Amino acid sequence: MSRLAMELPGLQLKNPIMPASGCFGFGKEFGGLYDLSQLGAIMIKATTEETRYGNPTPRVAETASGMLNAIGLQNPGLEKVMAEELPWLERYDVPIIANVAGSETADYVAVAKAISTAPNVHALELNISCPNVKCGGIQFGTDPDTARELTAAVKEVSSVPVYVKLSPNVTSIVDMAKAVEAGGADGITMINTLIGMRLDAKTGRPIIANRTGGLSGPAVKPVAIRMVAEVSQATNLPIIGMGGVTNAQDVVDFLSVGASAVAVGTANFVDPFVCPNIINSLEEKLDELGVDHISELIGRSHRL
Amino acid sequence: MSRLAMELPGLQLKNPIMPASGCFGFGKEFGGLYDLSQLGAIMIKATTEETRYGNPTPRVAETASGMLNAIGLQNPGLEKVMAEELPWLERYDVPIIANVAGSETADYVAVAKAISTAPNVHALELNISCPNVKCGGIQFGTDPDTARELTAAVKEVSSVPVYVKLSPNVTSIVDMAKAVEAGGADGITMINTLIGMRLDAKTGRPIIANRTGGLSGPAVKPVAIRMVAEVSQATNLPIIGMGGVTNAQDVVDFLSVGASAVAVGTANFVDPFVCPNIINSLEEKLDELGVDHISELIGRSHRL
Amino acid sequence: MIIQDRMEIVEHKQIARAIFELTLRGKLTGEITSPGQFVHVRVSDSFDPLLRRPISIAKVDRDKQEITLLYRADGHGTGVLSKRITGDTVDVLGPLGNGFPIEATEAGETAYLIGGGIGVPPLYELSRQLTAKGVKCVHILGFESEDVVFYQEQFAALGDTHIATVDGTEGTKGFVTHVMDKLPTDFATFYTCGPMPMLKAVQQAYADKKGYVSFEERMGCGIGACFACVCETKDQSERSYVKICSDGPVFEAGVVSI
Amino acid sequence: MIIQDRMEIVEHKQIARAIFELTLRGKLTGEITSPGQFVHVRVSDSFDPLLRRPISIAKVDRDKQEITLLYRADGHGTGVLSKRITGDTVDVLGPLGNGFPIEATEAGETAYLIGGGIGVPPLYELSRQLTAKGVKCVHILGFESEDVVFYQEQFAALGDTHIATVDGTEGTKGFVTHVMDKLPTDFATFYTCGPMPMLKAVQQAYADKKGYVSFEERMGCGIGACFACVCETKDQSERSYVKICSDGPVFEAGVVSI
Ligand SMILES: Cc1cc2nc3c(=O)[nH]c(=O)nc-3n(C[C@H](O)[C@H](O)[C@H](O)COP(=O)(O)OP(=O)(O)OC[C@H]3O[C@@H](n4cnc5c(N)ncnc54)[C@H](O)[C@@H]3O)c2cc1C
Ligand SMILES: Cc1cc2nc3c(=O)[nH]c(=O)nc-3n(C[C@H](O)[C@H](O)[C@H](O)COP(=O)(O)OP(=O)(O)OC[C@H]3O[C@@H](n4cnc5c(N)ncnc54)[C@H](O)[C@@H]3O)c2cc1C
Ligand SMILES: Cc1cc2nc3c(=O)[nH]c(=O)nc-3n(C[C@H](O)[C@H](O)[C@H](O)COP(=O)(O)O)c2cc1C
Ligand SMILES: Cc1cc2nc3c(=O)[nH]c(=O)nc-3n(C[C@H](O)[C@H](O)[C@H](O)COP(=O)(O)O)c2cc1C
Ligand code: FES
Ligand code: FES
Repeated sequence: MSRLAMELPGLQLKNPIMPASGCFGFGKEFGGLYDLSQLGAIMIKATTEETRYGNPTPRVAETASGMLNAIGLQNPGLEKVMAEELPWLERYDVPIIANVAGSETADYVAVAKAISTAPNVHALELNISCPNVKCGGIQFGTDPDTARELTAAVKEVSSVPVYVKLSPNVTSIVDMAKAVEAGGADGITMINTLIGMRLDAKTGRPIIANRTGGLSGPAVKPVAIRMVAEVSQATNLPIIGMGGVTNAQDVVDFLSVGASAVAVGTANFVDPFVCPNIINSLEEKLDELGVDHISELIGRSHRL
Repeated sequence: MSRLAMELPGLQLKNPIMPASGCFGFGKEFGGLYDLSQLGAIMIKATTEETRYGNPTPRVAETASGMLNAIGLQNPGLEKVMAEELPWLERYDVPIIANVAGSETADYVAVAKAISTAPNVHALELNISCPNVKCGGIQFGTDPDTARELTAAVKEVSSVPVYVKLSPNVTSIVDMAKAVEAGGADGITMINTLIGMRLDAKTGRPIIANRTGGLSGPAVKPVAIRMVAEVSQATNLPIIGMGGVTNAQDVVDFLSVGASAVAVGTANFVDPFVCPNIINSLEEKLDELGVDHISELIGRSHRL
Repeated sequence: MIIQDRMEIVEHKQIARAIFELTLRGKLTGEITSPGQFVHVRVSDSFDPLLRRPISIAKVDRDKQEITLLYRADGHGTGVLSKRITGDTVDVLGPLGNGFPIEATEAGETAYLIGGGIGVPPLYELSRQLTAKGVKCVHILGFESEDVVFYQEQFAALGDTHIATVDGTEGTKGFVTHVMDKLPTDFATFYTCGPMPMLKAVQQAYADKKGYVSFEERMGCGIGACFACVCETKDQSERSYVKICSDGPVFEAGVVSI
Repeated sequence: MIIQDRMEIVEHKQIARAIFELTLRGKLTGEITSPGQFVHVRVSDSFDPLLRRPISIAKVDRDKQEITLLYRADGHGTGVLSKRITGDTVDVLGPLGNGFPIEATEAGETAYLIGGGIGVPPLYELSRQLTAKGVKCVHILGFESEDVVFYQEQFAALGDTHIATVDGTEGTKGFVTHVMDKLPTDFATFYTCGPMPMLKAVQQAYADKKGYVSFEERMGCGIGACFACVCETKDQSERSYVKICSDGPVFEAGVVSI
């Protein structure tokens, strides 16, 4: 077995690196830049039942070592994703994790049921944490009971394992993690973005038309690392960690605090080749650390 | 009246700029660098009833556009602060805001009662949000009921107005703000640090001996701005805003989302002259913005 | 093809107040297909600033493998960029987007190239290619004031060049539309790039003409993946949209709703 | 007095693997009072990296108003610093802390100066001042390997200089203690700076000698205000502590608990 291969519920990963949802579209643009079969997996853009246009622009604003976004779940809708985007991705030898979003349980269930039957969708990522839409699931992301129930409802209809994506905008992320574990989640992905705002110096108004947006990038990495460390010690679920990953050292850090794989979001905008670059530098990193297989890193900071 | 003067409960500020608690000690070191009477106010280091040694070192770690700290409320204790630190500060014409910390209600009450009688202490800042001590008030900072009760207990004994310092590590900062308002708070200071962690690349262990620390600096400014915007629209209390302030534009931003004054923390380490530098550049900033008095900026982003 | 190139700074100088001319050398040059395409520049290797900056390609020299960027350093990222020195290398992603169609104007016809402020740069390469093909180019360029006017000689060398400044310190006082009002309308095509109000006014004034408009929007990825830069199209049948970065930045006049 | 000075880079060059020699000019030089003081350097004007870096003053030239820093560029901040070029200015805060007491050794007496790795730099200015005063300096300097040894000629010009390298590629194989074992103990004072295990070993070996030890700790402010850099003192009566940045970095041997 390769030194980088990793097995997670539903996922046989060549390596534990995958682009994060919303930062990679449905892969087409990056497919023009490199062979997507190199990736461990792909987390595709949030899919809702109906077509969504999303928020007015500006939708992004830069901040110190980070950025805000309020795209607003723009996506072509379940039908088109099933008919066009997923089939296109079949040309690559890479498992797809479908990010499922909605406004109420019924939406989530409908999308989960359908999309989980696509041949290349090997897992779902339940997006209960998108801060950028009025009715976009944030209520599911902050109340443990609601989260547990939604997880259970989706689990019931899904043909593939279900990962739940947690929001960092909560008092206790451990409570949320335990709730979705109780609801039957197969894994956790974390963290989604922190809610933030930036004003335009010239006008005094928020830059982002939606006023607030989700903060991502290197700025949030310390918060993400802390939360993954907490959750990995409080639940038995495998974690796909994310938040500010830009290089192989960041991957080592997320694994060290207990993640089993790592997603890369914002860094794809800074360097579109970041995912293959990280993958190519991982073995050297393992040599440096004197580690045979990457899975040995998982949780090592708790043992030290 | 000067274009920068601002009046808040208990505080006649020459200007709305003050160093944040824990980032300025008790003023002595900075007093060797410039005349502290230039400052709007000084928020002194957290004071507890007894002497505290604090956490083991390392106590700080740098992060992208920010830093983590886990000092652990090291301070000489109430008696010495009253006998030595506060009297020393009397040589300056500057109101002191005393940051009060403790482990349980009785401690807080004892410190608040005593320290509020010091002649130069014009307000208290109730630190219910320090993330770096096991019994350091974080429970008071995340539960609205506990926060309300503590606020009421401290209000009862304090001879000066009481500001409560809110933690950003909560699902709803508005709920916390409303709770302390209901408890009788005279104002709010926000935000304290976000809990984070950084690993040492060489050892794989957390750099900070306390494992987690509080994230501050420019990285957190978008979160702070968003939270001040929310709280200022949900309560009637004046807000002293902070989180990543490094220059006059940051001050304008915090006032624009509803703060009445601004505290500067981490930036004092990057540039020890940052407070007087900001103060000296504020009038020019007002000219640029075509504003007569700085108070006109308060909440302008809500009106735009 | 879009490539990531560590381009060498061949020359970097200030040419007007806060306006810089940056010449870069690298193989990315060979990938450029039309005037009006842009590059996404990482101004430093640090996380502050984090995101790339979109800058139009103002001139292409295929023989030397060089491109020229003209940009205004007034923000954080462009400020950092302006301090980079000759010999240094810069991480550039590009070429991005679809530029102006030179084939839309025939040799012998007249084209109006209307630019405002930092919308002027892409029109320079456009004019070079149009004039080389035998199109008569008329340049109408608007600026705030005389001290931020740039490249007027370069444009003048290619064709009639009219300058408007808001404060009247150079050329016509006012906007490009004040110049347009006095010019004949017997041209074939217009090409425009600049601030939104200008684009609107130009599109309105020449509503019956064939025209091409280059847009700006805040960007994340620059390659069409993040949906940061979408604009609604005029065709509102099913709320359709375009991405400025990958569908644009240049669109036929009337397509994007402004 | 501590001042903030925008110092000019007079010279900047690599002198060993990842080791740089940086000469800065500015009025801060006039404020330095003792060898072993340090400066707090802001390596760039961006927020990444955010904090200053503490670096010892390795040499002071009052006439030229110049100081020399010797540093290892292996982390993020020192990496950025290493790319700054001559003519640029750097934001430096200092001088900070209390250095080595040269008055602790009389003219004619012998002092052992024991340094390890990036603890070596402050010993150079110390040796210059001690030898100028007539003290006989013996230098015992430990490094990882031959390719990171620096300033051995400069030290040799001031007095006996013994090098130890962990891998034996230069001088004695092993640690400074291996050199110390073979040297007479008839010296008056020792001064030491280096990694904690080395400081411990030196303090133990010379427990009966008068000595001064320079410590390192991660810093926030560098001026004594943030309590990031505290160390417990040996005197545990009431858990007393010192701040490395403002009470130190140099303490009499035995004061700080290690
Ligand atoms: C397709 C295209 C071509 C462009 N060509 C040029 C050119 O040739 N010359 C030139 O000077 N400028 C050009 N611009 C505008 C230029 O991208 C912005 O002025 C620049 O990004 C501002 O960055 P800053 O560091 O100065 O400001 P900051 O305030 O630091 O920028 C913060 C963030 O906002 C974004 N941003 C701010 N203003 C704009 C804007 N007007 N458009 C898009 N993003 C913005 C930045 O990219 C960055 O992400 C172009 C923009 C686009 C979209
Ligand atoms: C009083 C004093 C004098 C020093 N003198 C020298 C010198 O003359 N030459 C030299 O090469 N080094 C010296 N050091 C060590 C030097 O400060 C660190 O190597 C440097 O700060 C590491 O920064 P970085 O950007 O390379 O690493 P990063 O990993 O980017 O550093 C991250 C953060 O950790 C801090 N940090 C990391 N390692 C250390 C350390 N060993 N000590 C203190 N802070 C650290 C940094 O200051 C920064 O805040 C001295 C340290 C102190 C406290
Ligand atoms: C532009 C943008 C769009 C995003 N869209 C989604 C989304 O549709 N669904 C989702 O679950 N997360 C979305 N995210 C969050 C990311 O998947 C990721 O959780 C977050 O950005 C933190 O990782 P990073 O710091 O590496 O970007 C988006 C993030 C960005 C920056
Ligand atoms: C080293 C350090 C020590 C701090 N100590 C305290 C403290 O004792 N009491 C307190 O209420 N806040 C403390 N804080 C939090 C700051 O007062 C401030 O709320 C926070 O740092 C955000 O502001 P900044 O980004 O400007 O630093 C501390 C912050 C730092 C960096
Ligand atoms: S900037 Fe990402 S889609 Fe256009
Ligand atoms: S670094 Fe702040 S007290 Fe020493």
